[in-house]
Amino acid sequence: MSQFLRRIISLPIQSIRSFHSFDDVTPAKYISTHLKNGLGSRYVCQLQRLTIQVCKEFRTSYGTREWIANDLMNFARQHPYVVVYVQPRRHRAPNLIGEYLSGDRQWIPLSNCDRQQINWWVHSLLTQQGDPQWRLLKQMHTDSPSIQGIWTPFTNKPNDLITRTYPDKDLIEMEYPQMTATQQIQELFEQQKTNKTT
Amino acid sequence: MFIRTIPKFVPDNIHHDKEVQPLYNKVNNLVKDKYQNRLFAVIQIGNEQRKVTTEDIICKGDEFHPTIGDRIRFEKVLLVGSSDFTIIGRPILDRNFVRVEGIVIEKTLSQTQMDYWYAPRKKKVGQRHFLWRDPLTMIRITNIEILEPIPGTNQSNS
Amino acid sequence: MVRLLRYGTIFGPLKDRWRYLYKNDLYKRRIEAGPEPERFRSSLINWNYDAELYACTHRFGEKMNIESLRNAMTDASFLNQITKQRTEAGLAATDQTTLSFTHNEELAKRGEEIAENFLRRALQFWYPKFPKEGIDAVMEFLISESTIADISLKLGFKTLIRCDGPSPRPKMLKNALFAFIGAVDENNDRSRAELFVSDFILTHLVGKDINEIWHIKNPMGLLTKVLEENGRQAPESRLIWATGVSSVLSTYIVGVYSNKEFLGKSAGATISIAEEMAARDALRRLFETDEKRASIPFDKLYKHGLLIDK
Amino acid sequence: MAFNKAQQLATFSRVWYLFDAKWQCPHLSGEKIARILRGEHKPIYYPGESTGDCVVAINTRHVALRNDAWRAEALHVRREYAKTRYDIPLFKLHELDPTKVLHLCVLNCMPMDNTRRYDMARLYTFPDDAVPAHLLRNVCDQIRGSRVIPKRLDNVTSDDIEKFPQMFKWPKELVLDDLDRDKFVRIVPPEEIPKRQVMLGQRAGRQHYWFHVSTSRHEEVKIN
Repeated sequence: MSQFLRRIISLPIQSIRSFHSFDDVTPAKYISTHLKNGLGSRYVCQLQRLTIQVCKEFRTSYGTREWIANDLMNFARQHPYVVVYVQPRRHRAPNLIGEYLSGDRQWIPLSNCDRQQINWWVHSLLTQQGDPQWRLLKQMHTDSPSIQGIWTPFTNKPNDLITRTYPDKDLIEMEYPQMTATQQIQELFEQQKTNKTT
Repeated sequence: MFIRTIPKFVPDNIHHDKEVQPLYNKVNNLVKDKYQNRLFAVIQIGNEQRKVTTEDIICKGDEFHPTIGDRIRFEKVLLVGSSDFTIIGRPILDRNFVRVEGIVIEKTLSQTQMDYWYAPRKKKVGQRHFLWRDPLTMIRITNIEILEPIPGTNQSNS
Repeated sequence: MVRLLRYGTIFGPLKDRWRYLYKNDLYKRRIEAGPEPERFRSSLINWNYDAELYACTHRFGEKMNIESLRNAMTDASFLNQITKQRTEAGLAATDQTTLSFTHNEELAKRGEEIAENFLRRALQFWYPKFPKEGIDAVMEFLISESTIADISLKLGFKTLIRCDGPSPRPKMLKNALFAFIGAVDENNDRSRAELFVSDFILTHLVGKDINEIWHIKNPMGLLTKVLEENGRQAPESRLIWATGVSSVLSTYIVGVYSNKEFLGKSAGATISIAEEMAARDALRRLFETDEKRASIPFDKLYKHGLLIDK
Repeated sequence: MAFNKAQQLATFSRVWYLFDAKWQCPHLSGEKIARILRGEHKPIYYPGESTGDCVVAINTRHVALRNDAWRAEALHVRREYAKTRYDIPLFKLHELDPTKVLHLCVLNCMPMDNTRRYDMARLYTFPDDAVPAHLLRNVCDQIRGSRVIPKRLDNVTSDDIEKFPQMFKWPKELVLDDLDRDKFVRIVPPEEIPKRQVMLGQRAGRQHYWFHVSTSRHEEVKIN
């Protein structure tokens, strides 16, 4: 089954690791950020430290070793605000642990991942904010929902409604009444009159 | 059935200008008083339109090349307005006229979504699970400003 | 997800008796051991304090000496603890001259001064008509220990602070943040420190209404006072609209006018509430702090004319 | 959050409307009222939310049905057991409950969902002008009618009748003074009217009523 999944899905198997079981509903929230990040003159990367746990011998951490040998120095040079720890552990599966500024922690198993996938996961942790999986209730967040004023039932209504006593005779009739046959006859009659006089 | 008059289209441009120029001037004067009134805009991002003001976050649910900390300028601005006026583009506003900027603050994955298919067949043949997570990009709008008077008016350069 | 259970299978304590007993025992022992004690982050194996400090300087884009940052992150309680340990060990060198670092009290004072000064100037610059008491209230909110400690926590200072306990108290978090601002001022120039304040402390106002941070007790009284100062007539409130008057969900909309000039309006469940809220609305329109007012341009305050030193 | 609270109250407040049903078509006004009761006239309308307004309808006794509808149309009541269905013609229904016709017309315009009964609970119907004062105090707006109220002949003054343009003149022998009714019409006493019983035990149909349908009280009989 797992091999079948790998064939159809481009992301590595770890991507579908769900924090919550499928029997329960995933907890939901609105979009939020820590400390209104991105608003001032600078942006703060939320990933504080990255720990790569790796075995020097096992085949499962082959890709991880490759990544460390080839890409780690480059990564650390490009992102000096992230502290990277490499923690060799004998005969254990490789792991990636990200710790964030807000105190959250993300853990990703890297068994049997190749170099590209590991690079993808490291950058995925780098660009995240650190909070666990959520279902987003809305695709946007705003603090000022309306600038031109929120609609109320009395927008675009006449102002004298409070001064009237109900039932009011002026408000019973239609606003744009239909032309009745009687009125048409009367109009024709008046036209005839004016024609005769002229 | 209802008695209703539809205003006719008047090709007379001079008359139109006479009526509309004072309105343009009024809006231009409002715009000169920069940063006093909050502006909002309707921008197009990835085939969908979003109404944004400064400081709000929009979520783009697809692959998106910029990474965190990248500042983006949205060039497809359909509409910009404040509490007193609204300027609508036909269909988009000039890029020299209005500037809407954002910053990518987060690139994450959505919750794990599941598609389950079942057909009553033999063991394990008629079952298929599909599990996936969508990439999400959170963009914060940092700046909306009007750079110059409305194009096509007396006060504008063009 | 759902599996059919066969008849005849055994679950629970009757199947694999030894495993049941073993797991039960483990569970009981874990309960007996109690919750795991809080540990210093530095006690874990993946910890390099110098690297952390180096990363911290780059995180906020400030060029500063590592030693001054180390001083800024050192709390007074840490120093006390060290001297105490040394005296207990019988070492003579307990005074600060022999230690290579100091604590952050002085830097914190310096940072707090900068922050207070800048915040007051920025608020007065952007909301010129907002009265002084209001700005005081907003300042009090921004400088308060809970706010600053929260900011400090979210900036990741929790693990960097050196103090006597594994988790720093709010006071220590606050000191650390202000000390960081002081250190920025020490290493770079004043404007850089003020930019830091505007980026991380002033942005705490986003999504909050400053009219609500400053709670006015008698809005109608204040409105009359403000109008008198401006030489205008006293406010009078009028009922604009009401619906469902004798029902449970009644709504009144009351407007406030001065000499037939519109000041503000608001809705309320009763007339008195609506009137009070209308007065508040009129006040925020007069002070130009209402919803349609643009938010503070955090990165462009200097561009708009806020001077660095005054 | 005090300002938000006030804004919330203003946006979601229920407006009380008054509707004068005199000389209005209940079907047309039913459409109008149903929209308001469901809240579809508001921009904040969303199918799951209850955003409807309240409506007080007065003068429902004086609604005007189209053509022959008072006689020809009926309320078809299906009771659950066999051969127990019956029809109530609208004029009879109107006699029994003068608010029922408008009520049913509004109900007919509501979609068949769960909120239907809750929305209908916000409609207050009164047969006449007499409305409880506490309800009338709630009202803050009025729904305009969908039909022009006709002027009846007895309300028109004789001057206006004379002034009204005449297209042609009737021959004298064809003109009868219609207002002088007693000259031509005799009111038949009820004893003389033949009683017609509707058969029971038939299939429900339009002419199958559960009550005795008497013929009209007075028949127009030409004397000469």
